[in-house]
Amino acid sequence: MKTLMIASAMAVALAAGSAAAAEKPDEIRLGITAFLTGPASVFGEPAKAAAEMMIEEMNAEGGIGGVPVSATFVDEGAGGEALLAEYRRLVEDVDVDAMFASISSGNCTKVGPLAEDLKVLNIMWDCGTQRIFEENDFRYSFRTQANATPEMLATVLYLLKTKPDFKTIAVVNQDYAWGRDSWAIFSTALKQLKPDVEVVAEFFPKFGAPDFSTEISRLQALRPDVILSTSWGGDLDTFVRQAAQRGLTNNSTLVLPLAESSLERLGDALPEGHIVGTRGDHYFLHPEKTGNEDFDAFVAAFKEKTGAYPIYPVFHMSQALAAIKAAYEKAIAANGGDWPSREQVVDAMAGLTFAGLGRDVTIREDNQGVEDQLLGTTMHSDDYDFALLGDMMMFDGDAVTTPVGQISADWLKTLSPDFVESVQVETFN
Amino acid sequence: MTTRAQILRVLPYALLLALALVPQVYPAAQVLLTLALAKSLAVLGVIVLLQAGQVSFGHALFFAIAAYAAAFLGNSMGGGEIVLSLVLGTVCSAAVALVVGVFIVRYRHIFFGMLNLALSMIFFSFLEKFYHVTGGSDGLSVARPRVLGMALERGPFELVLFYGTLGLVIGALVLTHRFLSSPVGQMMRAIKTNEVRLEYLGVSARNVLLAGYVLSAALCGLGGVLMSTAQGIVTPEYAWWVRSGEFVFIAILGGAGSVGGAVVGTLAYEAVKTYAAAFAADIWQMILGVVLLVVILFAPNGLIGLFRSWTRRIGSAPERTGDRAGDRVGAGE
Amino acid sequence: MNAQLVALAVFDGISYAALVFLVAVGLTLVFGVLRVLNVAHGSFYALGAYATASVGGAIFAAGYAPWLAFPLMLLAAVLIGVLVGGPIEKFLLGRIYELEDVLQILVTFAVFMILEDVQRLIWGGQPFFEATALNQLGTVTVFGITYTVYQLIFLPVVAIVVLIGLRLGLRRTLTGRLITAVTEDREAAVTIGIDVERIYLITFIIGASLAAFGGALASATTSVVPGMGADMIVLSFAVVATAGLGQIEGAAVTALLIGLGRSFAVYLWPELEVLIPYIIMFGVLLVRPSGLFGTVQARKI
Amino acid sequence: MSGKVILQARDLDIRFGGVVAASDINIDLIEHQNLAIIGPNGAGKTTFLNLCTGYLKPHAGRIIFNGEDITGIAPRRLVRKGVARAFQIPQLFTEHTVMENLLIAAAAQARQWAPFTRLDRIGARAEMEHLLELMKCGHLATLPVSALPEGQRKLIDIAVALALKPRLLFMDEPTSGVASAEKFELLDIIAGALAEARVTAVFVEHDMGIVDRFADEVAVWNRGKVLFRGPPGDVLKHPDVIRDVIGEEL
Repeated sequence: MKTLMIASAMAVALAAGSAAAAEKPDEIRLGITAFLTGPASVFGEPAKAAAEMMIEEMNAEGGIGGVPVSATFVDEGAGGEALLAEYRRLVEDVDVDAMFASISSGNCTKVGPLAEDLKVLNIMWDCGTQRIFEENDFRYSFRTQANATPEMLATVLYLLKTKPDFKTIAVVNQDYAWGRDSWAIFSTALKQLKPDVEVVAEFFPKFGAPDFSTEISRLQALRPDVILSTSWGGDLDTFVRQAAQRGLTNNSTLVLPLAESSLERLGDALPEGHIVGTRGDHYFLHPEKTGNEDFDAFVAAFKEKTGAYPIYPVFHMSQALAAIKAAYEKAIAANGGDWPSREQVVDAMAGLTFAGLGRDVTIREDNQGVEDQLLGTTMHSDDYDFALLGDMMMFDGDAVTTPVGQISADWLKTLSPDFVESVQVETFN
Repeated sequence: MTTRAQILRVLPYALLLALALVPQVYPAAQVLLTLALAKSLAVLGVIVLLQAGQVSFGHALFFAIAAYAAAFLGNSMGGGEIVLSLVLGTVCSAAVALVVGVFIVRYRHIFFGMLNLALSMIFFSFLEKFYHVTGGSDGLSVARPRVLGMALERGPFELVLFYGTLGLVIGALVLTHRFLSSPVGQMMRAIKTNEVRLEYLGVSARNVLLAGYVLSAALCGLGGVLMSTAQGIVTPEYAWWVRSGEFVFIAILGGAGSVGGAVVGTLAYEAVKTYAAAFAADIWQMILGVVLLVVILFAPNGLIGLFRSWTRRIGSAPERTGDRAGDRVGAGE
Repeated sequence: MNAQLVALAVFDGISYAALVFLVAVGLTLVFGVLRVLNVAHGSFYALGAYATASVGGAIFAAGYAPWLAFPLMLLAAVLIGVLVGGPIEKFLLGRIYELEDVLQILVTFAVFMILEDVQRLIWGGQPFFEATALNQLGTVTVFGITYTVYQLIFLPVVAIVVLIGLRLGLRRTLTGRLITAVTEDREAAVTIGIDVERIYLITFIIGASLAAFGGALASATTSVVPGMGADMIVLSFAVVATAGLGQIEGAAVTALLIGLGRSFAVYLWPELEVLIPYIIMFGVLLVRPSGLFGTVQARKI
Repeated sequence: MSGKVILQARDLDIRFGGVVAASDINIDLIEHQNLAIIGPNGAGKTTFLNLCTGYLKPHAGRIIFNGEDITGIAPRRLVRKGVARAFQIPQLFTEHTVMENLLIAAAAQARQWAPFTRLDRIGARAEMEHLLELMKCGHLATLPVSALPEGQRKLIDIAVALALKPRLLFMDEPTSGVASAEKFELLDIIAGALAEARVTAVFVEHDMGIVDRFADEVAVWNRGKVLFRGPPGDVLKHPDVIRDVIGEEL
């Protein structure tokens, strides 16, 4: 009788196993798209270097569920068609297990429907447009970091908490979707949370503009209290330097939500007292993570390898890798220790919580990651020859992220000035 | 009938047959080929103008106009109908070409090229600036249209799109070839060598060039609609000058002397670019640059020209004069 | 818009125009003589900027005197012109003068693509910034607005010096006169025994050096990034076409028009800023189909 | 002077900078009387052709063709009225064959764009073959123009002009660039073709022998003015002409 029960239990287990368990592969193949050429290679290059380091480390520790990981990189700089063609090739020919795509929001928009068609797990590892999951219902795509709405909203909150009395603001953003969208979110939120602020100038110099002299002259004449710029890379560097050279930074407070990625390059050109964002809690001197052995070791190794400290795309990459590892482990556990099918891995992404180099991130039911937001004000220190963040504040991701099923533009319009005090915030010094 | 003439006669059909078999033999390349074929239509448009010795650095304009027109149409009809999109997109491009062409065909060479570039850049800026309407740099997504009233799943749709594109490319090649061999086509080629004589024949070089300009824009437009339908998205990058440069690049690579150069050039270009981007992601631009240099320095008539001189050699000496049409880098085979 | 703002817009416009002129004049000079529209001109601009920024960064970090920034720019420009421009003309362009215009342009386009990757392989994707030269000259306050002396005074002065220098050089020196002769009538120049190949080489080196010099000067005010050459070449093409092919004074006037148009646009209608060069080009070519200073070349019949 | 006046030039005036290229030119061209224009270099002969064929617009004066004022009308439109031109430097489509050059001209004459008919299948083909035979160039039909020597190009240039079926044909030095021994033969061919096409010809010429033999009338140009006009026998013997024009030619 007992043997019979065991036998039938085994038979059931075997049947279930053969239905659900996939054969354990030799390796888990990833396809990673990033800008390796063009202006945005300021993000792609560090991210690629980080991915290589982290995958190497992951494999040294046994890979994911005992299976080593390999990655193929695709240059987003080669243009939309080349990216889509290569994406298809990787999925259909190379048979990758998951894609990480991409840095550009435009490319994420292009790749999202394709991933659905190809039925491949697609981790939107860096792009920021809030529209992706507000306007689409994807099964295969997930974002393992925040999006533009929490990033901008947290910036507005930080500004209002640290500089509550400002009266005028101007904006100098790059003339493309991110520059336009980020300003739309920022200004909508600002209008709700502090209705009396006057917008005195809106500039959208073209992407890659080499010279902001005229804009700076005009800003000097207008003397706004605050100047917002969500620019990044060479554009941000140029703007900040030209502004500093001409003393604009003495009269106006710069608010630079992406400047964490430019701090080291800018050196002492970025004076003290300006607001810097990190697109999440991405900072090589993370107030909670410094002192952590792994974190410090990685930062040192990254500096050693690339000559620079890690910036936010590195953190984003760490989150994407952490997510896929966590998803596989969760799927293996759910599968009774057997190797999961790809669909099971996709299932496992739902509600997943994981941590890269920063704090925990959780995937919501709309596949959007919820991530806390760290901002600070520049200060100079003797230990580094570039500006660091002081007066840091960490905003709770849940509070600043658009609720599931709502459109950011509409949700922001429901906010009122008392929202500023309602958001949970931790301060660090 | 020499070996050479036989090869020349058979090869285009062999190539088309090989293309037609791709979905069965190597399905992974099907979508890539659809994109390449769509692009080859735009290259064909550039080749039309090259017959008149004029090079446009802004033909992506017409590629983008048609693609956006089709996207707006499709989105306003909840997907729309592919045939309608193709017609509307192509007509829009041709209509815009007719209007701006009246001004543009007064100019030649660098001025012609630069004014086209300027137009495309103005349109590009317009697409980026009016982001409420155009979606800015993220572009517009293009819903999968119905095919003759039928809503298809991805697989069948892509197959239909592939064969549809292939059919349109063949049709466009035949039509363009006939146009270029016709009196007006030959007058256009005469613009390249002697506009004074053309005027002294009582022909308005501007009107002839305008006809070619509208045709080339229509071809670009057709390509643009197919490309955006295959990709499911249209972005301002469709109008970006680099894309216009790419069309010219491919035309020269394939061989501007012949309509077939558009297809051969695009296939070769996409192959090089795809593999360069895949296996040498850091230096794909350099590889393309070197390929272009080699082609221009050693095969200025492009791949088609290279192929012809190759068949000439293996086709041996006899019957030189009997097959003049094949000898000349004419309006195509 | 009051008088003060007009003055400010003029200052900004002139400073920008100076830089545009320096790059475009090299392109137009090369076109006038070689009849090749050189897309790789943008690469020389970028190379000049990269060379100045990276070498400058290294030597100032090593403690050398900051005033060296100025001779460094000249040196970088000349070296790029001779070491990069020279071989390109000698071994590549020299072989294609018989080809059609389209093929010539594409050859330079290929060179441009290759040089883009070369830059990235050498300098990577991270922006460079080296403002020692600019910081040396300090700032000046006009109407309550702070300007850098470098942009407000130094760049325009350099542009004027280059303009006058080219003018005098082409009229007064033997090489200059030979260059002028080849510009005006290549066939006649060959008939009277001018070594046209040598003139081509010299002109190309001068043109490339001017582009690199523009890049070197720009490196003090802007981030040196991948892709900076592409933007500059499109703008320079617009200047050259608007000015009239091979027209040096035309390039100066056009650069000024574009500079002023752009800065006024920023004050009056910022959305129009990007389109200014093209609007000016359309306006000019509508009235003068061969450009501001260009002449119609009639066919001999 | 008898016969119908086909073209009248009245008080034509044009100058380039300080150079007077045409000054107060008054001349009538008579249908079916071939006129030779002679004169020293820089006399304004080609300028006169340029004015009559619309390449230049006179600063003053009028040109009447067949009773219609054609002053300043573009070449393109003049051609359609029946004025054709052959050039001192042959103006041909060098990337086309000889026959293609003629067919393009024929298509232009018929105003036939026919975007989907092959050029070599248009109706005028037989006619063009005949014209080419008439010009003794039948054997050249399939050769690219760029492969022809100058003399043959001149013939083709004239053939192209004749393909337009003009009433009046201007020829700018049809025999220049041709060895002296061949000039008469060349002109014989041209004259034959002109006669068959019943075209009135005006030609600029430097060779007095040619003028003497082929022209019905001669007009002498100097410094932008018409000095003399009359039958070759009279004009070529005039002492002023011998001194100023023929002397210089020798």
